[in-house]
Amino acid sequence: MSFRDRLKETRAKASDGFRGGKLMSSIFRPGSPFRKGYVDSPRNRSYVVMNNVLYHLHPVKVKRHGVRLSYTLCLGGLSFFLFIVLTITGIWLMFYFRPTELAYVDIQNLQTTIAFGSLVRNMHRWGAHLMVLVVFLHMSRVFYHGAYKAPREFNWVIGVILLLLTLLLSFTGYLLPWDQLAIWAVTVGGNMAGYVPVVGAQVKFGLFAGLEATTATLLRFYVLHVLFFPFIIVIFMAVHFWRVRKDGGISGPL
Amino acid sequence: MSFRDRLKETRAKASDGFRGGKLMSSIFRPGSPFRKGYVDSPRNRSYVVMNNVLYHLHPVKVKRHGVRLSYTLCLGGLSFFLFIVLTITGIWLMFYFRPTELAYVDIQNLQTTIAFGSLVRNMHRWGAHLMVLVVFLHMSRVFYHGAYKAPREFNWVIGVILLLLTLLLSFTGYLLPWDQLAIWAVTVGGNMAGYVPVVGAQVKFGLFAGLEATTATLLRFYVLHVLFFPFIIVIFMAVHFWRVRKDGGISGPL
Amino acid sequence: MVDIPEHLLQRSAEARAKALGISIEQAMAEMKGQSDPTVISKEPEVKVIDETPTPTAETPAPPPETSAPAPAAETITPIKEEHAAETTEKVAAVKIDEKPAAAKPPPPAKADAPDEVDFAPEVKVTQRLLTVVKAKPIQKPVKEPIDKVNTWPHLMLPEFVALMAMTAFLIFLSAILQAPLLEEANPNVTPNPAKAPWYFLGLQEMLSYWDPQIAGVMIPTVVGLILWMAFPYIDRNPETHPSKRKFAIMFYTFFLAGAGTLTIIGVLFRGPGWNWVYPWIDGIWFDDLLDWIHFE
Amino acid sequence: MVDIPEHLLQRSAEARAKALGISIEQAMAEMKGQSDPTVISKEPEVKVIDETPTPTAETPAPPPETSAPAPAAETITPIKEEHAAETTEKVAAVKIDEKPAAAKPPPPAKADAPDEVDFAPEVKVTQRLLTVVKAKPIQKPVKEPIDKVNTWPHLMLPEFVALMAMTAFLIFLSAILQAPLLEEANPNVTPNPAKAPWYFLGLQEMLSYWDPQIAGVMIPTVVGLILWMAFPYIDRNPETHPSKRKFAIMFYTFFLAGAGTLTIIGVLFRGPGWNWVYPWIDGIWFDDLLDWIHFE
Repeated sequence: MSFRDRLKETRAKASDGFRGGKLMSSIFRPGSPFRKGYVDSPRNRSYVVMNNVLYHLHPVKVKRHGVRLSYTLCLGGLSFFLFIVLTITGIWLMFYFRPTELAYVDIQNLQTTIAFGSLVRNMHRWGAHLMVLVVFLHMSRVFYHGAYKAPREFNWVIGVILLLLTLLLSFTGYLLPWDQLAIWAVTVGGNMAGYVPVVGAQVKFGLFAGLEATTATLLRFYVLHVLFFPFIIVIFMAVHFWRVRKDGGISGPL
Repeated sequence: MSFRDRLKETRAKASDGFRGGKLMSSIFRPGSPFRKGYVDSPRNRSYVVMNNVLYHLHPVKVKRHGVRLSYTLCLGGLSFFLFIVLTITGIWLMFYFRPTELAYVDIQNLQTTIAFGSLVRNMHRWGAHLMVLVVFLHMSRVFYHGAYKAPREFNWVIGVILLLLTLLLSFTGYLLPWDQLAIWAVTVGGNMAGYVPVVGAQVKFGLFAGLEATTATLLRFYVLHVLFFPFIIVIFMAVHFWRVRKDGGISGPL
Repeated sequence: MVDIPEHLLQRSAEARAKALGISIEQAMAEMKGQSDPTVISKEPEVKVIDETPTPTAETPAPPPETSAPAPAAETITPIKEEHAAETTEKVAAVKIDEKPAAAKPPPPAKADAPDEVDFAPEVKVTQRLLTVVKAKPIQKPVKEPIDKVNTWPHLMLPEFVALMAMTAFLIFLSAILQAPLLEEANPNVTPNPAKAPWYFLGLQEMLSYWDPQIAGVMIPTVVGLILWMAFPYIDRNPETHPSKRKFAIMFYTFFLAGAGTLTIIGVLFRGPGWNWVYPWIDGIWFDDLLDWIHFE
Repeated sequence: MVDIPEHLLQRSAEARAKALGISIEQAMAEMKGQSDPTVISKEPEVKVIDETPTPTAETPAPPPETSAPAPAAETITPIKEEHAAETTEKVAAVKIDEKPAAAKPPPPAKADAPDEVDFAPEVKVTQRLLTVVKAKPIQKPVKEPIDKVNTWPHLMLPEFVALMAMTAFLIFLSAILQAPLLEEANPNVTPNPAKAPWYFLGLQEMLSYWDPQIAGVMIPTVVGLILWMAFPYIDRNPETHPSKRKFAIMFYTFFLAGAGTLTIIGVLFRGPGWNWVYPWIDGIWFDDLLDWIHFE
C-alpha cells in the first residue's frame, strides 16, 4: 500500500469519524448529506426536505406537473427570493443612510466613496422593480391556471394583500434618495390619497406627516419602508406559504 | 313564538349560514371555532393546533408533565413574547427617532409631547431588561433539567447564541437615547472589545465606526439594533423552535 | 364512550337481527344496552371483511366502531384520531383482505395505526364478537392516485438554478444600469411633468381623463382591491381548464391589456403639461428612463 | 432492487432450508439467485406471523422484505418508506395478528399503509410464497407509552394567562418607573464612575481585578461562549435527575452565584474611582438605579 493510499484511507476514516461523531450528528438531522453514511435513497430524499427548517416549507413530494418549469415558471419562489435579496441589500444600505436632510448627501457618498455602494444601491432599486413585476406575473399565472378556486380562495386574497404590500414597500422606498424624482413622485402619489372621500385630508396628513412632503415625511416613509411593511409582509408571507401546503400544494394540472 | 325568540332564531340561522358559508370556510380551516358546527372533540382539539400558522409551532399533543407551570415556568414562551412586544413598541418608537445628533432631542420630545411616548419608551426599556433576565432564567431552567442532553445538544448551542444576540440587541439599544448614560456605558463596553488580541483595534474601530463613540457610532448601532440583529435572531429563533419539535418536544420528566 | 353514528348502528343491528333471527328493533335495543342480550345458541357465521372504510381528509367519516356491552368476540377498531393528527389530515388507510376457509376459531384481525411513540403492545382480546358489519365503504374513495415526485432533487434543483439565474441577472443589470439620482429634493421647483413610479403611471394617466374621485380613488379601491380580492367568491365556475372558463380569461386579459396600455402611455407618451408626445421625436419624459440611457 | 440485510437473508435461508430439507448454504444460494430453486414437492407449512417489526425513528430498521426470484406464494411487504416521510419520521406500525387453523388456500394478508392520496387499489397477488420468516421482531420496541395531553387547551390556556400576566406586569412597571434620561451625550465629560449596562457589570467588576486581556476577553469568550456552547459535548453523563448529576448542578450553581455576586457588587457597591462604597451610606452610583427612585 503506497503512502498516498494510506493517507487517503486515513483521511477517509477521519472524515467518517468526524461526520459520524457526536457533534455532527447533533447538528445535522437524519438524512443530511453532512452525516456519515448518506446514500441517495427515497427515505433520505424525504429526510432532506423534512429535516431542514427552510426546506420544510416544501412538502416531501410534489405533483409531477408542478416540477415542470413551464408550469409555474418559479415565479412564487423568485418573489420570495427577491424579497430576501432586497432585505439583505437593504440592511447594508441602511448603514450608510440617515433619514434626515442628510439623506441626499448620504446617497451621493454611497455612490461615490463607499466600496460597492453604487452596485448595492442599483441591486436594491432594480430588484424592487423586478419584485413588483415578478409578483404581478405570479398573480397572473395563478389566475390563468384558475388556481384561486376552492380550496384556495383565501390564499388568493392573501396574495392580493401581498401585491399591495409590495407596491407600498416600493412606493415608500421611492422617497428615500430624497432627490427631485423621489419627492415629486411621492407628492403625486400622496395627493391621490387626498381624494379619498370624507377622510382624504386626514389620510394625506398622516402619510406626509404634514401638508406636503418634508423631512418628516422622509422619516415616516423610512420607518414604514425598513421595518413596518416588512414586518407585516413577513406575517402574510408565512400565512401564504403555509396555506399553499394546507390547501393541498400546487393546483392540479390543467 | 314571541318576536324575541323569532329574532334570536333568525340571528342564529344567519350566523350559521355565514359561518358555514363559502367565505368563512375558505378563511378558516377545519377545526376552527369560527366555522359552523364546531364542537369540542379530540379531532377538533388537534385541528385547532394544526390548522393555525402560529399555533402549529406547538405539537398537537404535549407530555403531561410539560403542561405543569412549575416545570417550564413558561420561560421560553415568555422570551418569545417579550421579543414580539419589543418589536412592536420598537417600531412605534422608530417613527419618532432619528439616529443623528437630533436623537437626544427626539427622545425628549417623545417623553414630553408625544401621546403615550413616555409609556412606550418605558415598556421598551424595561421589556428589554426583562428579556435578558427571562432568557437567562430559561437557560438556567434548561440546564437544571439536563434538557441539553442528547438529542438536544445542538439546540443548547443555538440557545447560547440566542442569549448572546439578546445581549447584543440590548447593548446596541443602550446607546440610542444618546445621553451621558448611553454614550459612557457603550464606551466602557466597546473599550473591552479593544482588548481582543491581535484584532482588538480593528474590532473597536468597526464597532464605533471610528475611534470613539460618535454619531457615526449611533447610526451603526441603530441599524444593528433595529434590523441587523433582529434579522439574525429571528432566523435562529426559527431554528430553535423547529429543533424543539424535531428533537422530540420538551425534555422528559426528571 | 364513542358516539356511534345512527346509520352504522342501524346496519349493525340489521346484521345482528339476521344472524340471531330476532327483530331489528330488538337487536337495536340490545346494542344500546336497553335490553338483555339474546343468548347465542349457535356459532355466529362470520362474514368476510373486504375493506375497512377509508375516510378522506375533507369530510372525515366517523371511525367505524362497533362497541357494545353484548358478548362479542372481535371488533375492528382502527385508531385513527391520533394518527390523523400526526399525518396532518392524511388518514392512513389500513386495508385488510382476508378470506379464511372456515372459522373454527374466528380469525382475529386487528389493524392498528398507533401514535408516534406508542408502539403497539401485545394485543389482548378483551371483547367477543357482537357482529361483523358487512363492509360497504361508508364513502367510496374517489380520488385518483396522483403522480408525485420527490421534492429533493426534482423541485429543489430547478429552483436553485432559477435563483442563481435571477441573482446573475440582477447583478448584471445593476452593473450596467445606473439607478437615477437627480438634484436634491426641492419643494419649490416642480418638474414638468411630475410622474409617479411606473407601476402607478396607469392610474396617473386615468387621472387625466376623469375626476380624481373616480380615477384616483374609486377605480383603484373597487377594481384594484375589492374586486380582485373577491374574485374567487364571485367566480363560482369550478373548472380550471382555459377552454371552460373563457369569460374569466377574457376578463383578465382585457384588464391586463388596459392596464398595460395606460402604463405605457403614461411612461412613454406623456410630456410637459401631460400632453401627448412621441418618445422618438421629443424624447422620454419619465425621469427614470432618461437616466437609464446613461450607461455606467 | 432493495438491499436485504444479511441477518434477514440468513434467517430466511434457515427457514427455507428447514422447510425443504436442504442445506442452509443451498437455500442461501437459491435465494441469491446463484442456483436453481429446489422444486417444492409438498405444500410448504405456513407459519404464523405474530408481529411485523416496528422500526423506530432514531434507528430505522430496513423493511423486512423477502423478495426472491424463486416461486413464491405470498410476501408481506409493508410500504413504509412513503408513509414515514409523511408522518415526519413516525412510522405507522401495522400490526397483524392472525391464527388460521390450517391453510388450504394460504390466507392472504396484506398490510398497506398508503400515501396521503393513493387509496389502496384492489390487491392483486403477483407473487407466490418463498418462505415465511418466523417473526421475531428485529428490534424490540422498548419505549413506554408516554402520557400526553392535548396542547389545546391544556398548554395554550396557561400560556395565554402567562402572556397576559407578563403584559400587565410590564405596563404596570412602565407606568410607575420612568426610564432614565440624563444630560445629552458629551464625550468631554466623563461621569465617575462610568458603568456598563447591568448585565455587563460583573465583567466590569472582574476588569478591576485582572488584566483586561484576561478578564475582558479570555473569560467572556472562553467561559461565556465556548465552554457554555460546548457543555452538552463535554458532559457525557446521560442522566437528567439532579441527584445523578451533582457535579454539573454544582458547577452551574457556583457559576450563577459568582456571576450574581460580581454583578451585585458592580451595581451597588462601586462608587467614584471604582472604590468600594455602601449604598445605604453613600447612595447608589448606578445611574439607572438613581433615576428609578424618581417615580413618575
